[in-house]
Amino acid sequence: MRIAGRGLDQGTTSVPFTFDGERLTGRAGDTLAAALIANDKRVVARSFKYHRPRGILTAGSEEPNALVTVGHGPQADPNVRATVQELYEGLEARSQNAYPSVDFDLMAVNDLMSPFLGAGFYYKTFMWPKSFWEKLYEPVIRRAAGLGALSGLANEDTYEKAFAHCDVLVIGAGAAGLMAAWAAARAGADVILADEDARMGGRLLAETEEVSGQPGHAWAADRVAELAAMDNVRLMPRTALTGAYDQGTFGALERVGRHHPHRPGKPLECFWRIVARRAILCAGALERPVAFPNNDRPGIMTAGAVRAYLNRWGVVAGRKVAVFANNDGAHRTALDLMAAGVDVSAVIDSRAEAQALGDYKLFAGARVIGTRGRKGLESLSLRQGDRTLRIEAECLAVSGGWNPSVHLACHMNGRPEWDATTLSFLPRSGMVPGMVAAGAARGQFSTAACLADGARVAADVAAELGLTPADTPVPDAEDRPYRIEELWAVEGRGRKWLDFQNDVHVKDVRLAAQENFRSVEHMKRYTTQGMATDQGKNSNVAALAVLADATGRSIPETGTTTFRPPYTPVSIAAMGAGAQGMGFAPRRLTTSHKASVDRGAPMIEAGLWYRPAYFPKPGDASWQEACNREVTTVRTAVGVCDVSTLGKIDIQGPDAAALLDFVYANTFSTLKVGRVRYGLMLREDGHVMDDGTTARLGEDHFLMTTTTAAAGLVMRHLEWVAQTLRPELDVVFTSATEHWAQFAVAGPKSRDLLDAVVDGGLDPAAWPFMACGAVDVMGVPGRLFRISFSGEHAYEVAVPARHGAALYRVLLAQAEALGGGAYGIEALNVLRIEKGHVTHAEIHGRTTAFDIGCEGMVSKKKDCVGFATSRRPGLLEDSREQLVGLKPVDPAGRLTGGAHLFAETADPVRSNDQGYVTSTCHSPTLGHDLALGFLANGRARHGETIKMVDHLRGVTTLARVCEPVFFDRKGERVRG
Amino acid sequence: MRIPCPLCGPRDRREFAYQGAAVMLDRPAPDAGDAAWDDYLHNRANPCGETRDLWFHEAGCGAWLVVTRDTATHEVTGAELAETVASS
Amino acid sequence: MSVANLVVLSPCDGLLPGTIGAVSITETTPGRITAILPFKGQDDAVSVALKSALGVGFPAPGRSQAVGDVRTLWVGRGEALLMGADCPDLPGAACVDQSDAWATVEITGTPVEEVLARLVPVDLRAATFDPGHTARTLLGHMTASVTRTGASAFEIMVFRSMAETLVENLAHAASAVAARS
Amino acid sequence: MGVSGGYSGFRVLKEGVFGQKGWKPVWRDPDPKPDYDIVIIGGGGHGLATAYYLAREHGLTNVAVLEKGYIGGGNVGRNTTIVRANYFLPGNSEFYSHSLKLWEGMEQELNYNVMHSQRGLINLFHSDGQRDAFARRGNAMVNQGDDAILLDREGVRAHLPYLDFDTARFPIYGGLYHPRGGTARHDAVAWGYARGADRRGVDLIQNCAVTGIDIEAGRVRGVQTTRGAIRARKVAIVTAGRSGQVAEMAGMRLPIESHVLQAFVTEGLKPVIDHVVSFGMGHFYISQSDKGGLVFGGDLDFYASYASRGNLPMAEHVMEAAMTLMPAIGKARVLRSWGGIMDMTPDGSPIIDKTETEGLFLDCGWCYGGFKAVPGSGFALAHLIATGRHHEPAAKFRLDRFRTGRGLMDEEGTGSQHNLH
Repeated sequence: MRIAGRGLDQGTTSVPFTFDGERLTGRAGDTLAAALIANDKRVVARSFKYHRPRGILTAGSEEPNALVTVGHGPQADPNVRATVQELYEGLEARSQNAYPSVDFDLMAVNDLMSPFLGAGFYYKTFMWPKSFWEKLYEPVIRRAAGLGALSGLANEDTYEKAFAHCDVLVIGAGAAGLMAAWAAARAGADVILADEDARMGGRLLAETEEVSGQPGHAWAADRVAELAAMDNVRLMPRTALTGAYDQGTFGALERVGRHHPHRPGKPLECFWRIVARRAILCAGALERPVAFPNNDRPGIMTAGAVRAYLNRWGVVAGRKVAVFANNDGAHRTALDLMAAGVDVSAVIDSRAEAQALGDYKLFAGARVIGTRGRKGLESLSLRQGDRTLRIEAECLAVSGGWNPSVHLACHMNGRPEWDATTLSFLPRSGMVPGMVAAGAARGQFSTAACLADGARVAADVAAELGLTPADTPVPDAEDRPYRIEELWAVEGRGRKWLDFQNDVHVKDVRLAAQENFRSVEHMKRYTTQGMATDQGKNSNVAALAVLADATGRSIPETGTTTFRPPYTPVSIAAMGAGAQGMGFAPRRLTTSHKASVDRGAPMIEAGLWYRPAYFPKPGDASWQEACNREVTTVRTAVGVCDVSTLGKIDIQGPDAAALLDFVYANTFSTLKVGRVRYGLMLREDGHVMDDGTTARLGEDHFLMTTTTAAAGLVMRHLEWVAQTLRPELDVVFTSATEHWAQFAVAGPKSRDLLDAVVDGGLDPAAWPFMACGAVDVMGVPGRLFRISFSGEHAYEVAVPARHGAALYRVLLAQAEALGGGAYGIEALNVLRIEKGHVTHAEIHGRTTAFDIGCEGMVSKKKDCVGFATSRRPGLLEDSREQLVGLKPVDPAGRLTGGAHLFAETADPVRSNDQGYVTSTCHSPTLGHDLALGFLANGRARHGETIKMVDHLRGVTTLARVCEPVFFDRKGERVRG
Repeated sequence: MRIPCPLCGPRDRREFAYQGAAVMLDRPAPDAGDAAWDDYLHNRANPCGETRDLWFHEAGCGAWLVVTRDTATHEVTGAELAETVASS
Repeated sequence: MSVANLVVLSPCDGLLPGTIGAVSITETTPGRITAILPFKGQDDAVSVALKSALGVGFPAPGRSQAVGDVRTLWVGRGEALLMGADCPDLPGAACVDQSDAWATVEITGTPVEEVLARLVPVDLRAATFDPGHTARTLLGHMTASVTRTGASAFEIMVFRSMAETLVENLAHAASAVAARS
Repeated sequence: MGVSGGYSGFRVLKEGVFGQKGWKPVWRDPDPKPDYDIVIIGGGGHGLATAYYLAREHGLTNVAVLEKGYIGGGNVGRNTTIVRANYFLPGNSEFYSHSLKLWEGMEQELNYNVMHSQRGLINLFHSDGQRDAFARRGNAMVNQGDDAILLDREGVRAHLPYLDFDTARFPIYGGLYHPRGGTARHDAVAWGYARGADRRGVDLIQNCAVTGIDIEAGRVRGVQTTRGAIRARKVAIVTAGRSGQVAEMAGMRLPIESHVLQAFVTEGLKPVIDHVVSFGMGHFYISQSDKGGLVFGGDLDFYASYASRGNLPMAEHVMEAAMTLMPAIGKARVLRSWGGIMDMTPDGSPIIDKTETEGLFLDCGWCYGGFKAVPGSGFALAHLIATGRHHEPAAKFRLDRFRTGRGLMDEEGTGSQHNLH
């Protein structure tokens, strides 16, 4: 209910929203949780395992219970913390994990079964009969488990990622954080102040204490305004730091567009990568509940949350409130409630010497031993000495003490240390290099201590950065000591819940210990304690204490589990922003792209590039018909194909030839100027890395061509060789791929075509096979290479890329005039298979020069990368699978890629496996299928008939082994 | 993770390609024998602690670096141009 | 340079200019671009030769130099681009024509740093990245050259084939920034 | 023999009625004896399975498993739980096939529910060339006697309708479907083998770090530990993530570089992904746990590391792959990330072999494929230790293959030298 006169945003506008379809009203500045409390909604969720009714426990992102789904359709966002979600007009929230409704959930039958469903029960059953796991048990378990549901629809919202850099990153804008940011900024540091809350101020917004004579929230607002006015400060509200990574890199999630109705185009969230020279962790502390019997009823909340709801939002979760604690927080809560006119029915303090600080009924040295109320707290039982009392209460504020938020400090494997005074884990220095903690995050719990600590730490950090700390006065504030007594679990009948969401209670932890899951990691994994969406923020320390008790060890001896990123969960859409659809990788387009698309060519991806598959014509029955036509065009007339995607590396210098001799298996220093040579490049492990042609443009000037796919790798490899293995070589190189548009012109009429476009015509005598040189193409200085991948008389002509689109159109027009036309990579593939040229289908990383029949190319007269290892005995054995050609015995027989090869009469099983097919095509030139493949000892088996078996496609074909060249074996056409 | 490129200054790890232990700089002679080549190409000290390894500033200046680093903590204590190391 | 038959198309033809929110993106035409790669021990000689011919030397890592429209831009280890002038005779260096290799755009406007912070991992804040500073780095998933040309202006270069992706990435980032205001 | 008693649905009901008081320790916590026949260094999945099969298959029970931390605390407790037999190179093919068969009988064999769920695995491909490469793989799987089905685009859509078939950067051409592939509850595998070994008399000794390996005259004599010296006739190094350091105690340098591999799990969600989906182009794979979390991962961070934690670039890359492939999971929130230490061999395949020291055995180099191999590796190493002969399906996992070049198993085709996988 709403308390008149309380809250920071009194009198602001009312905000309509719905919860489970019911129309409700909250007020501006509310979180959804505050608005639900204002509307007396008690059961807001069901727990994970037993489907117990649960209410709101906390007022922050650590909330384990109040998870809801916000929005509908593709916008539906499951597992949103009602305690974080800001209210806005029209907000649509639904409860989760309940059927038919959160008030009446059929799955609550699980709770009745709970005596049988103790920790790890599932490891001990559901094993018979064997097949029932997938068919019955698992589907039932899966449906019962899970929390919210995804919509099943593709994301339609905008998310973004960004980088930020600063001198000092201050994490958390409470008392310590505001002071730290202020002090660092005044010293001249570039400061980022990030806080996961929409409003900066931390606990100052939730408490009634004054700072410097002002209400704490007012002091905070002044500091925020002051910081906002400074050029060297960037305020990042609604931004949760999610992870600490190496060298001062932090992940952070900003909720950009979650606090107002959906605005198309505006990002919902931004995932930040923040690089900071120093970081100050001012993340505060989280209050922990106490494990007492039936401590999970709606209405039972942390005391700090009760104060936050009252003081910040002016709401309280019941007409009568009781308080139960092992520290002074109990009294503070009672006083705040009473000041607001709320009926405080009892203050139960486990400490025997506790004194009342006001006019309330105090039970010192007492404990809560039970609660009642099916859908919400109605009363509780307490025991004080020998007497047991029942107290009426609709809300119970519980404090088991505070855990400093050390999580980020632990992200680099550092372990916090146990502090026996505050009964909490504190960060050690240096756990994250460059990060220091201040304020409550390191166990300083009074407002005054937090303010002073923030200022002091920031001054130290500024000095470390070489800045001069400015004098930063520390304001007056409350400075009460933190007095706490150990209290983790209270004995009594009923389950004493630890992990509210995963339904882990004290007995589960004890059972784990009883079964010898004594390591804290074993206990966690066996019971699922701490594995819920709060990652144990509310429960781990208490569970650890229970385990310590059950195993007769101290808490420090028992240890902690590891905190790992993210601190608060991060949506995949935020961290993966920009990649949906085409954004996953750049698209590289050739200058002929538009012309190909205009001709209806399907464009297919090849190493980030797009290339035309084939050029359909009206009436084509299939792609095969187009492909056949293009192959025949090249074989009989002339075809044009954009080959700009192949990598081109310009290599110059007195030692250019020496470099090539070292990176290629064969020799390039003997290549004549104006000539091109095919080269084979090995990895240092002796296998083939890439192949291509290299042209000698001048005595000290080469142009290397790589395959499209390996261009980047080859560049990296050349840099490797030049910088580290052969630094003495005087040679430089740079990629020239993008400057040139290059087109293959292939076919018996290719010379005629080029004769028409090359200025001055093409002198056959000057352009023998494998010649290269400069030409002018229609007035544009270009290059011409007489090389062939198709096996035809062919050229590649290159011009600067600005002329590429125009030249392609000219070449096509000329080709068409000669009865030719464009060909795509389907035809290119057929042409090269007919000629037995390998691609990465054959040089797939596991094959050697020996395997592909190029062992003779590996020069024995010089060293090269991969030379020594290629001589290993295992890489030169005849039994290796060697490149062969395959032709179907029956010309109608099909050959399929990825099929395996067997002796003609052998069963197609592994032990008989003799090889496999790498590339296949239908050859329109020869009228039947062709294949390249690898066959054990294949070079010695030409002429043999073998069996090709493709189980997956249901094809078995007898094939003749042959030399891997099917067409123009003597190479007369390329030279013709 | 950030690598201090001697030419570009500290840069995000995403700009670099990695190539393992800096022993790759000590390439054996072609006739050093199978054992030497096996050791060069395959066997590694693989320390848990300080190591020197090779990084390529692929999306940056194109320099190969020898980085001194701790494999247990990810602390980076230095980076040199591999060319300088290899030439010395 | 062009002739009637071979029409010239710029890398961002049909994609730019564009204005999104408070930033404008335009394609620029730096003129002739030559990659200059000095041979061993020739760095100084090449720089002196450049300087005497054109008034700009071989730039230090991360820097560019300019005299009028003639610029030198460091683009990597041992490599700079000479832009806006024909390459003089430099016997101490490999000189490779790259005039058509790059898509070059200028992005300007008050929130330009915010827009680029969505794509570029390098610290581009004015305090650390002055006019004339240049970085080889990533822009999205592309390698890029990023140079500050003014208080609210940057020049971005990526390989020509990725011009469309560049424009899309910049437009996306600019839209997201604009949608916040 | 054992202390924990048999497990059954009936027993679960009975203990429920009696307040769970009858459950006994799943394993004992014995002090180390001064002398064992066999010492296994490493109480992870492989070490525990080895101990189990030594006892079960070979009757060897005077065996200790030495674990420096807690049982199952390494990669078996920190992985993406995928179980499959879809390798294609000789050596790997028969090994993983055998391992999967052991998985299929594991629960009944161990009397422990490891929740092995054969929900089917689909490897997507995005070009004609990749289709042929996957066909080669699938045909090898069928040759081996395992299952594989080549799906076209519509076949994939029938299984995985939520993928982006229309606008993704790498269009989906089809997939290789492995119906017997799936997942298992990773911790339970370690616990099941531990319980089984303990029940047969093997000593599982936790918090016992090996600090030295005693070798005399070329023969192993025992180990030094933080809990004293232990003599043994045979010693096996089964310490994924620390193979290099432990082997160094025996004077060996291994063909291994240790790397970090990150993985991620989201908050619990109602069932949305029913298969294991692998997207090779994006180095991304995903499944949904029975608890509802989406469990997914990607490629190595690619730098040598023992830190068990990764960095953002690869984490972001993995999320980006998720968004381009299945934008319907964008609103799932990553709850936890972690990093495992992967002992990477040059060719990406493991080593189960004797060493030059007599009585010293090596089981290492599982790269990022160790979980599915747990039963097969344990079975094969137990066989090698007990008989001195390689178990046939694991006979190609030899240490000397890098020196000879014979029998390299480079499944990815990226090279048989470091840092190319």
